[in-house]
Amino acid sequence: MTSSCIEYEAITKSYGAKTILHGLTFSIAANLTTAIVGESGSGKSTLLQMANGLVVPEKGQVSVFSSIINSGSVTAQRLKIGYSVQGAGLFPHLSVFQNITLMATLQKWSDADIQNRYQQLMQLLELDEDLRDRYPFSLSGGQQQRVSLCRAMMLKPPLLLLDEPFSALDPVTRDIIHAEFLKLQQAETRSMVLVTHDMFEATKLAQQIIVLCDGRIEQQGSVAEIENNPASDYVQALFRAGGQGNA
Amino acid sequence: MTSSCIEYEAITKSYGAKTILHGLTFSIAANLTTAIVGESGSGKSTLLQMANGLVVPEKGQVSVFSSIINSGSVTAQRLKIGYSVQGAGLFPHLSVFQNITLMATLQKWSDADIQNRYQQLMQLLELDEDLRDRYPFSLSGGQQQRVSLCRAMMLKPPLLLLDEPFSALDPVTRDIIHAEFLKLQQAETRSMVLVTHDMFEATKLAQQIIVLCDGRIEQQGSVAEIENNPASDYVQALFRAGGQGNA
Amino acid sequence: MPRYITNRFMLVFLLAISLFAQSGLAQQSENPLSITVGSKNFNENYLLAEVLSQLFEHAGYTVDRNFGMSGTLIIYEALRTGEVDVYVEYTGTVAQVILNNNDNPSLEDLNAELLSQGVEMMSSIGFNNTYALTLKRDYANELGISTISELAVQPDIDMGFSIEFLNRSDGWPGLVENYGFTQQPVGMDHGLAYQAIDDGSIDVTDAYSTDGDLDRYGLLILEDNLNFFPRYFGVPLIRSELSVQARTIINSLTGRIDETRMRELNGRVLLDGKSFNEVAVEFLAEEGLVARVDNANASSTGMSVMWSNLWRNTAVHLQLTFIALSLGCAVGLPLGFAIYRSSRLSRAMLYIAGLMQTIPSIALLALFIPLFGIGQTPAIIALFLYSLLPILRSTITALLTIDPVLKRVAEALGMTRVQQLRHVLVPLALPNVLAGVKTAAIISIGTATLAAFIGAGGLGEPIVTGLALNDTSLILQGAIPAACLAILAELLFELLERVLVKPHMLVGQLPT
Amino acid sequence: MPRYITNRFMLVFLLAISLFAQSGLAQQSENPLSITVGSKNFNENYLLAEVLSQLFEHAGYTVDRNFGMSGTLIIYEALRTGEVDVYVEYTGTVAQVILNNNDNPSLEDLNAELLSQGVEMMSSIGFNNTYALTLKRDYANELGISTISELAVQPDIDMGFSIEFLNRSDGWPGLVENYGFTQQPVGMDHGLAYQAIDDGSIDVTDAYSTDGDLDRYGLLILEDNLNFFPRYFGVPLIRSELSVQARTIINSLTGRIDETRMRELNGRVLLDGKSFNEVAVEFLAEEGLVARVDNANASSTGMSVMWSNLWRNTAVHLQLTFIALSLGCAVGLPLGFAIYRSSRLSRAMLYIAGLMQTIPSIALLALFIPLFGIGQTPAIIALFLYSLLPILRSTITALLTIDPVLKRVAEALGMTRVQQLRHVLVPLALPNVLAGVKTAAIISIGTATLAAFIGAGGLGEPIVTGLALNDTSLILQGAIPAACLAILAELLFELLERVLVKPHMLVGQLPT
Ligand SMILES: Nc1ncnc2c1ncn2[C@@H]1O[C@H](COP(=O)(O)OP(=O)(O)OP(=O)(O)O)[C@@H](O)[C@H]1O
Ligand SMILES: Nc1ncnc2c1ncn2[C@@H]1O[C@H](COP(=O)(O)OP(=O)(O)OP(=O)(O)O)[C@@H](O)[C@H]1O
Ligand SMILES: [Mg+2]
Ligand SMILES: [Mg+2]
Repeated sequence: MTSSCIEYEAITKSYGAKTILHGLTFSIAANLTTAIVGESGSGKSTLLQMANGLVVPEKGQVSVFSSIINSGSVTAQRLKIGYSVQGAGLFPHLSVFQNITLMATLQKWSDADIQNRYQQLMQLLELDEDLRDRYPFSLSGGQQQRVSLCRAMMLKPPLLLLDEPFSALDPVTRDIIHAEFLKLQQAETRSMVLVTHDMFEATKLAQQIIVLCDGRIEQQGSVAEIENNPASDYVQALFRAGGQGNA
Repeated sequence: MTSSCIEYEAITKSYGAKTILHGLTFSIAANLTTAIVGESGSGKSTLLQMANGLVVPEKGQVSVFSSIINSGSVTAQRLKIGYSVQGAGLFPHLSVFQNITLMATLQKWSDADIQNRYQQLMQLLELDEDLRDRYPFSLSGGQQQRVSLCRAMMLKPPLLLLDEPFSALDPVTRDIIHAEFLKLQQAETRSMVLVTHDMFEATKLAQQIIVLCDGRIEQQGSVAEIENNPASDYVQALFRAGGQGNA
Repeated sequence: MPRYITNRFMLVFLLAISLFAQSGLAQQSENPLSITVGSKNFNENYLLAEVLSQLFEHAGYTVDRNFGMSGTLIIYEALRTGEVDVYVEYTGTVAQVILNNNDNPSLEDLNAELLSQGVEMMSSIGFNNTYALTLKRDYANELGISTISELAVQPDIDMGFSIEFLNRSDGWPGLVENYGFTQQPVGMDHGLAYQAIDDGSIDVTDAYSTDGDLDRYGLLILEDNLNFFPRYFGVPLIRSELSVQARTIINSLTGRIDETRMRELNGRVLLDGKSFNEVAVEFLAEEGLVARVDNANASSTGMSVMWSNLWRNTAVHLQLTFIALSLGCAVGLPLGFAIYRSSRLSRAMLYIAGLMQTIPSIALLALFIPLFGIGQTPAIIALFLYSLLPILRSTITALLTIDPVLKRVAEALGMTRVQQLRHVLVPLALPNVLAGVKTAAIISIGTATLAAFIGAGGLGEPIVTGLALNDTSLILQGAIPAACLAILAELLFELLERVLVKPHMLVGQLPT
Repeated sequence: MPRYITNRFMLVFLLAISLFAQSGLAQQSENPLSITVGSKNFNENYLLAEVLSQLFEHAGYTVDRNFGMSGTLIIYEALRTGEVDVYVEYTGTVAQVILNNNDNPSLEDLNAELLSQGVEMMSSIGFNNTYALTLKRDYANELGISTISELAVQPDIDMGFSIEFLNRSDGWPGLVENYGFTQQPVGMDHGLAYQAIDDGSIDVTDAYSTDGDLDRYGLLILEDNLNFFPRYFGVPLIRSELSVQARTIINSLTGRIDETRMRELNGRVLLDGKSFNEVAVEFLAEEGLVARVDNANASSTGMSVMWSNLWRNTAVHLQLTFIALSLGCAVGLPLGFAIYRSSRLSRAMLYIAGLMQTIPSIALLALFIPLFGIGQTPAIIALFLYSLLPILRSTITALLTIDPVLKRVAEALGMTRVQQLRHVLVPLALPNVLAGVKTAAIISIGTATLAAFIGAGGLGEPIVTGLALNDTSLILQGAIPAACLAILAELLFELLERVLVKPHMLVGQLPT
């Protein structure tokens, strides 16, 4: 197997009496795209946020690129981990351009580099030139989501954590972006974790799939493995639901 | 044709120099579900918000149930229009129960009625009993979205405006809720406008579809009409995209 | 759980208040061998009254301490009408203030006049508490001077006097006339003058000759070699029907305390922070008037008058600020809610509130007299006006910064304006609104001292009196309760916030 | 566009400031026939000086107006050293304050003494400006009294006197001695006493006999039938080398203004709001001393001293508040940012800041003298401490109420703590933080008057002096610029907010 970029070791998390994650141990392969799918409220976002230290596991530990995530060094590590939060989370006081390029400016990128990367991302995500100086409140839902994605990718991080990044996009735009993403993935090799509810998207963009159910891993494997040998009824239902299964 | 519940007459809207909606005239059939689909940023949310007066058209006027939406009477009209905003928009200081039932309390519903309706909605949307006293910050994305939907439906409004209400739901849950929704639609006849990016969802829940592109109506008609006679390449692309077309 | 905590807090709080209230009620008692001792409201007089009281107690009397009366006329009236049996007065004051029908009365005339009012003057306790000029002992030695005449010819002396001293004819003008001073003094607050002299900013200032502060700062009193300053000897005034036994007890103090001793005794209170009771016990033991015994059980009643004053002032202060703040909220909050949507109206209102904030309080009070007379009403209205700015501004800003998406949703749900306010805008703005109200509350407590200017009482009364008399203990009797009220207000607002604002709405440390 | 507006605002603002600054620079000029007229800093003296000045101007003199000097010693020193050629003094003051080597000098001795200092006293202008007892004319008629003796035997009279009058031996104590008063007066601020009398709260108060306020309130001065009050006749003091021509001009005022006339002239300034210049022109015309002509061109220079005082005081005031507020921000903002995450630390700090808010300013200043001496430093530090609470509290609350999702995102992006603050927390908290800073600024401007207590100057100087002299015009010379500063501060902060906060972050009316 390939080397891993994130290792979850015996991760447990609960809120009050309710346990959300039950001692999960698994790893995410490096240089591949892994899709995490599963029920709403099953802990997908929580798992993602443990990889960049926003959520601290109750028991167990998470390592990214072989170093353990802990509060001491996490700020530096985060620069290598792009993250787009579920629901955009843009800074309301910053323009689209400022939202996307803030971290690059803070990292003292040259103006030219910043402009180039910004242009590249805006094109990649099918965003209009004239959004540049607009503020988040004036963007449509899908535009906000894409700007958030640009922000996550700005620093060309070797690891991308994307929490339902395309959920607010229409199918046509989504298709175009999927194609671009696949191209990009070949150009800039990187690891990517993608939380999604679109099984078609999962199978198209990802090489590995993790199915989460009720705070446990239902199945983990390559796309083909999972599509061909669903480990449980739930996994099968997932692929059948939403019409895709009709194919 | 059936009677209409919303009438848009020569609606124009622009921000600065950019025109978002170009003089649209169309109506939404009463007692049916109409899906609005189309490109991200094409003006779907804007159209929806004109129906409850959150956005005022620059030219033209909108009537709901034959009365014109204007600032004078709009508060009373809104009680008959359920609205779930794109991205949930829950009140952070209120619990799940309070968020959902606030308006019913203000309308002086009896406690029993409130409890019944609340239970019914929570079941309908597959939400756990134990969310009742939790606050929005502690909900997952999909949970928040469903609570917002409950809030919109609480008063049993004759018209529902839903802006991408299921986008953060996993396919299995979504399937279950779709089925429940169809059942409910037969029990409580009501008009519903559904903005969605899931073409399968559109064809399954709606009887009428409106395709929006670049601030103009690309095509409007019954599901069968549109699926069978797409008026343009764009409409065709919509149905092809995202894997559904592969069917 | 939070409700439980809240209730417990409330309980403890109410208990504390009721205890405090009870401690203010002085217990009265009747007894055949009983006497009422009065005092004026400054340290020295408190102390002497306590000494007298203890002497009586050791002789088996039940003593009713009626301490801290403000103003010569009030305490003298109390003596004349029998509400007080004895207190310590000053000879200059007896002649000038009390017996006003005689220009420069002989001692005999004076006594006759007093007797006609049922009052007698006993022999002097010994000290003369009058004006004095004072400077650092070291500096006096350096200059080699010990009298005022010698000071008058020193060219390079910086003098700072209290405004009163500068203006009284028995103060600076008289000194200039009698001693021929040519230096030009600066006017400054008396309390500050001691600090200034200690600091070297000035060299000489005026003082009372028995001031306990003198020793603290190592100050020398210059001899009034031309006998310019009038004499204020301390003498007990008694009701003439007092028994021989009582007179004998009082006379045991005759000539016992000279200026140095009085200064030193005052200093024990002022500097060593001892209670009047303690110092009185020490003094009586030192003088051999009473064996130093049963210290403990005599202690608490001595202060009861001070406590009841303190409690009354605090209650008035609390009432003033509470009413003013309530008014401030009752006007500021609705006004803020009504106008925050219009930036023009908001600005206009904030300008007006800001202007009122800059009107000097005396001028504001002056404006109010024709409208509201004197007393608590104008004080409350002034405090109310001063509280408007912080409340109004924080309300407006807090409402403006609420997430517009939530404002929009509230509208979309079909809430009326009032419902939007009540259920969405107010709760979301509350933390920042409360911040303004809290600031207004603390500022009100701090500035409610101005009520004393216009006869409304409150903790400003001891503070203003204390500043006038340079009596630190009096100042503290106002300042410490004010500080306690401030803490109490903070605690109450914390409680309120805990009840009204969910903890997750105030996120310091991010939850993980 | 907003930047353009900003720049224009700035331009207008700077222009206004520089104009204001220039108007403060009095133009000096030299001339063979020239004279310098001085005045003390209260209305009557200003007015008489202006009358003298205009008389001289009409005789062809170039007049240098050196008005508004504070304190007898200062202006007399200016006369002695030739910086002033003439000013109007009061006889009582000449004897008491200026010439201090003689107990009750004869006029001859007095003149000889003055001459030895190069000064001469001219004949009296006519009026005697001394203490007086006053009550409503109607009420006096009702009681049928017109002398102090008749007042002394009225039993039901409520009297309120200024604290100074109550304590001066030529005030209440002397009255009691001489007239045998038995009533018990209350002490109150002199300015407030007029209002109180008008209002009916009191019946009698003390006044100066030429006070312009007397006519306003319809007050009658009771005849001092025992001649108790000392005499303070207005007399010009001149340098003895003044020419005969100049003396003749000055003497044209001899005996021309009695108390009634003086009161009426003072009233024109005080009540009718006329300028000293206008009233002087009117007076000279009425007396036939000068034809009423060329009014306009004499006007502006007369006020130049007042303007320069006003400008200096405003500048000092601005400096005090600006430095104090900057310190408040420099400490309060970082402190707030540092501690907001810990609710325990936040509370502790807010308690401390709240306590400081309740310390009476005089007491706070007293604490500072050993540390910082007197002058501007302690005033600034006190203002700084008073500004801490609003700044600190609004900072902490504003930071706590920021949307936690955004805080989380800022962390997730890999920002350091400082970067989070700079780019996310500060901008999002800014509107509510600014609300606190604005409130602190306005309060600072209002309370900076306390600087006058400790010799630091500022607009408190005319206010405090005005309150002491009951000179409304002086009070206004402090209060109006303070109000202007408050408006200016609001405008500046609005500018700042416009530059720092995007308009969409402050949503009043929802955009549609
Ligand atoms: N205040 C504004 N200023 C400028 N443009 C605006 C403003 N508000 C909305 N827009 C633009 O209007 C267009 C329509 O927005 P709308 O939210 O209706 O799109 P939508 O069809 O709902 O898109 P999505 O599917 O992404 O939610 C978008 O291009 C958006 O950028
Ligand atoms: N502070 C909290 N207190 C209690 N429960 C919490 C809290 N935060 C999260 N949870 C619960 O943890 C579970 C996992 O949340 P998470 O956001 O990881 O779900 P998810 O898989 O991302 O769901 P979705 O697909 O709806 O976004 C949810 O059931 C949520 O209700
Ligand atoms: Mg999630
Ligand atoms: Mg939308």
